[in-house]
Amino acid sequence: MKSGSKLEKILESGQFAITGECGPPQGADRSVIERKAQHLKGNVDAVNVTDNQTSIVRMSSIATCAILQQMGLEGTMQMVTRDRNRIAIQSDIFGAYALGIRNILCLSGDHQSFGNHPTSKNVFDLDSIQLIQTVKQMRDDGKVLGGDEIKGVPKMFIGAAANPFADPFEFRVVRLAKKVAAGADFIQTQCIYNLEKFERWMEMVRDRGLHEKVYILAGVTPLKSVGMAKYMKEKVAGMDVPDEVIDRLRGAPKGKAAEEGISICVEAIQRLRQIKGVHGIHLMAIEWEEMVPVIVQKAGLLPRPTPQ
Amino acid sequence: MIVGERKSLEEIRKMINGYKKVLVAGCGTCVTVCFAGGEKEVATIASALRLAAQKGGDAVEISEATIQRQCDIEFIQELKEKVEQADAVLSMGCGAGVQTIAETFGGKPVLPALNTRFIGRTEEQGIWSERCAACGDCILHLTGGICPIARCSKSILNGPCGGSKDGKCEIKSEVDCAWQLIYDRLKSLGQLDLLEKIIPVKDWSASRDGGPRKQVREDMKL
Amino acid sequence: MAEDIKLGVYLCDCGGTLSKEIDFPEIQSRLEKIPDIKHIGLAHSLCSTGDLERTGSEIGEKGINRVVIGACSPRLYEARFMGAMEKSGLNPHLLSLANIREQCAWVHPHRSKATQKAVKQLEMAVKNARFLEPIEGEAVSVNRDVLIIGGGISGMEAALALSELDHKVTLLEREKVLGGRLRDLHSLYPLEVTPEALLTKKIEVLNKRANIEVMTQAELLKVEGQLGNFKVQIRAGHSQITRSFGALVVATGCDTRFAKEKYGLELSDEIITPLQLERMLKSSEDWPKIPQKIGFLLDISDEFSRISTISAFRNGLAAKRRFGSEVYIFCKNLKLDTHGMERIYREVRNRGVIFFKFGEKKPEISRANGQINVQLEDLYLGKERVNLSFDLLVVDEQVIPQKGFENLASLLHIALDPRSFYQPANVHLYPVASNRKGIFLAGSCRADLDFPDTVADGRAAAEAVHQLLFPGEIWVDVRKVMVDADKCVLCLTCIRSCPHRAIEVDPVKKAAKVVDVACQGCGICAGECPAKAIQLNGFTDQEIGVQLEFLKEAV
Amino acid sequence: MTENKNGFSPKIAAFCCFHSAYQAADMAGATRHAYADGIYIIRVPCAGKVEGLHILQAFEKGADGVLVLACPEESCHFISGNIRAKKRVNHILQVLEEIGLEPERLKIFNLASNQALRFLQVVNGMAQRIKDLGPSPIKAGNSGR
Repeated sequence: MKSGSKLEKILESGQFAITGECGPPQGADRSVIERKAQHLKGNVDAVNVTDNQTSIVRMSSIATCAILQQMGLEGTMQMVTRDRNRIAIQSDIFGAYALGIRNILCLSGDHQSFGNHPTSKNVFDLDSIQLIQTVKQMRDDGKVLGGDEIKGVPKMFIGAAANPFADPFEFRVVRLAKKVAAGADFIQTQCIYNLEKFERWMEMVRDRGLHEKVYILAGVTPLKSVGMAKYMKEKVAGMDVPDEVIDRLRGAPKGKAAEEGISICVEAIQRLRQIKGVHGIHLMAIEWEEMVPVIVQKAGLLPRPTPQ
Repeated sequence: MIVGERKSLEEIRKMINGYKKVLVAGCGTCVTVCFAGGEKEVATIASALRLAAQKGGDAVEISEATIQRQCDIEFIQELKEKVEQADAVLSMGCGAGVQTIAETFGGKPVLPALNTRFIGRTEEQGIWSERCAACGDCILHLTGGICPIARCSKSILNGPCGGSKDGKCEIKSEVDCAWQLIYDRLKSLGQLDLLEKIIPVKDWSASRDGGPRKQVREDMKL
Repeated sequence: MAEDIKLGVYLCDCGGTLSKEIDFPEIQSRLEKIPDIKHIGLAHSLCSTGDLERTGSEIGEKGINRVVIGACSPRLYEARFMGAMEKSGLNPHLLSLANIREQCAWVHPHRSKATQKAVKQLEMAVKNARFLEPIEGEAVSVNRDVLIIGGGISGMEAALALSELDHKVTLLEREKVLGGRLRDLHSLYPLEVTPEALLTKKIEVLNKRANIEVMTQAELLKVEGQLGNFKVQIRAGHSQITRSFGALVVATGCDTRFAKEKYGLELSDEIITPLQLERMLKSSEDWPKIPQKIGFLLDISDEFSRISTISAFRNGLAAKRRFGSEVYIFCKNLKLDTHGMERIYREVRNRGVIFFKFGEKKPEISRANGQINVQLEDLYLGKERVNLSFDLLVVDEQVIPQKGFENLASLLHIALDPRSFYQPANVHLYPVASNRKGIFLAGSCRADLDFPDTVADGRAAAEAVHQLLFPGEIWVDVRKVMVDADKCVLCLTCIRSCPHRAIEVDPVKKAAKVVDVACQGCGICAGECPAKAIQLNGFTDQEIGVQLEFLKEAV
Repeated sequence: MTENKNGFSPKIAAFCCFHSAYQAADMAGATRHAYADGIYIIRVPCAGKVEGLHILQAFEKGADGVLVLACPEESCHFISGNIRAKKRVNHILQVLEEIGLEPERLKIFNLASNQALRFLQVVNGMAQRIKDLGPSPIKAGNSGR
């Protein structure tokens, strides 16, 4: 065991994992988190907490994870390198570990030009791969980047992201391999709508034997409407939403598009489960947490295991 | 070269407000090449300032002078007489030029007419783009001669990130993804193996993050 | 200027006619107040030989060193006035001219206003004259050898003509053999001669000329220099050579292309291009199937093409003669604007070729039982649809620039027109000149020309080259454009923006250098230079500034 | 002619390409077509020679309006001079806006050497527009130079 987190235990035991996602509020109101957590509790094994996603200022990921821990859920702290230099990053990891957080997802983060502070200065002292290396060095060597010994080593279960749909496609698996080499224990992918392309990517992953070195959790997001699907296709960087998916939503009877979206999602999960090397699902029900129990139920993934 | 861009006339007028005699000082090096602060731009902005002043009924006297390089004190000395006659100097040089004039003529206010933007190249007549971030620790040999620090929006050293699509950056569709360029270039060089290695955490102390930089060549000192 | 300025002002009342509109005594009295003016003369026709001679000798006698003329538009007699000055021993560029006829007398009906403006203009001309500096001329010797790029009929004609005019000619051809597109044609009807016989004869003559060198399988690698001395790198076969030429003629011809996207169908055995038909008619072999009915479609691939039209006429007649086929031509607007086309058109009609004219709606083409059906609404037959089937349908082609045109244009720095043909300096007046002095265009590389025009173009280009090079030297104004090397920062703006490619980097001075022989004096470089390092003589900042002075003092 | 009741007769500097507009102006004269006497023709070899700076200087010296008259598009005597002129005029229009001068005071037109009537339309139209606009707010000769 590297960290002993619940997520690590489930994956280690070979069971199919589900992680959820919780976007913190744009303010200090903890009830928002508590409400979202109600829908996730018992339905997912760990909950990712985003770190000022799309560069919009929100409650910190660490604090939100701590609140989730208090409620009996396991958090996965997302950390982007956009806003902190290596000093702040390592300091936050110490703090997070002390608060009981055991999973971290290492990201570079969306550019600040997308958010509500486009005039801010970015940091990017490290990139995501270097962040993985840093967390691993802290855990395995017990040293900070600068080389000093750590007193009270943070043993994190290290996650990284992968986007099979970004370009250049043939390099995506190489970059995954770099993340694995840097020390990633698990991977969460970008939302998958183009399953054929994802399958091709997984084939390349297996060719390199990466599926045996890292746990891959396939990302899924239920679509609420045609509008949302089109937005994801056109506006969200690195997203691949095939026209068939949009047509299917469009073809749904009036008022039933959301239902169709759930069906698409459940079918995707079932298909993803069949792919060799997929160890779990990362279910991102963006501002639609109440549907998580339904999706998990329909996908036949209940009840969730409770490792000791 | 250093690429600069003229500030708006409004901003410049606010800066010179209150001064009766203003010397517009051009620089004959980088900013001449990028049409921001050469002799013609100096004459143009001087004329525009006079017109604006006349229109507003202000009395301001504008003089002009362009020197070879504003970052060398010997050239700046050529301005001495005109500077003495002026109440303020509006420099059309880069930030280095503005400061060298200010350091040379202690008692005279020196105002920047340009925004100094980047170290870049002429892509084609009328188009300049950033190429170097002056990080002080060049790694272009690892990245096919394309700088990820200056040209990747996130300056990441192990790219491309998940926002690279069709060769473009996620922040703007007209911005090339530097890492796609690096990938293509290394592919054509047969050096894709370079991308299998992780570029380690960068030593930023050589860059501006290490504090103001200074370079000394002992043998060249007189 | 060390010498004192002595101004001579000459006014002309245009045979007395301008006196009604302008008060010349008033002008004279106003000008008399200006110091430096040594002489004011009033002539009735300054353009006449008598007045000119008188003026010329006066300039000499009185030691006048700056001349101001108030007369008609400089477009008329400026050159003549300059000639008179030169004769009198004064540099002709020390002339400042006020256009008091076209710009004052003739356009401002109030005599006082016209007079006032004339005074103003003359005052400015006087001020301007003080700044004038002589521009010296210089004879630049030029190489009389000529390089012709493209060994089609146009290039061959140019080569032959130049050879007759005693120029050494190098004829460059990309293919293995000379002849270009002419090799594909089976007839030049109504000309008697066959393309084959014509080519054989021309090539024979070419080969006999000692001053023509033909290089086949050759290509241009690099071109440097200017009119009179182009340094050219050529690859011919496996060898690479560098030569000098005084002028270049581009005669690379054109290409054609079946516009599949406009037709919406594929070519086949029954649907062929004019070029395919030419080749078929050229072969003496038996045709697999005698075409009983042939249709020609025009104006679909290209609405401007003469080439497809003449080819339909020629080959329609040929098919009639050879197979007795029925021939139909479908067109939108026939264009008969080349030599002899009207006559052939009448002949085609008399021989029973049937024309249909369609409008905006294109004919519909379909296949059935090995036949091609054409359906259309004829503009003259009204709504009833014409429905015909053919054994053979000949589609028209679009005329497009020759392969490699972009490369050649960038090697030579010559401009392209909107259709990507090489752009003549003036389509009507000087169609064989390019934007660069010493580089000429001939034949269908500049427009879609039919055979006779192509031949004529080759000769016209040869004449133009000869006119330029035959004296072996060219008289050019030196330092018409002045570069201040100290100010030049070598930003390359002038070099990039000169439409005539007349500016180079001076490797010694490390500054821009204007090649006088190539410069056409437009002043775009001076307009662009961000360092104000370039001034155009006659239009310097100072001189423009003086002209703007008139604005200060209210008219 | 172009004077209004206040006696305002606009002063307009017309930079005329010697290969097009200058000839058109000559032709207007030859056909005895009158135009406003405040139109002052400045001969340039090519509209591409007209610098933005010269346009501003014309305003400094008291022009109420400035015209740049170039060869027709795609038919410039010097290939690209008219295009360069247009781009420069557009740039100077931005500067005029920054200064606060009405953009109507600066115009570029393309005309051929034989278009005498177009020349007249252009200059008379300009004179009328400037008359409606009133005198330039810049006082001539008030320059700080």
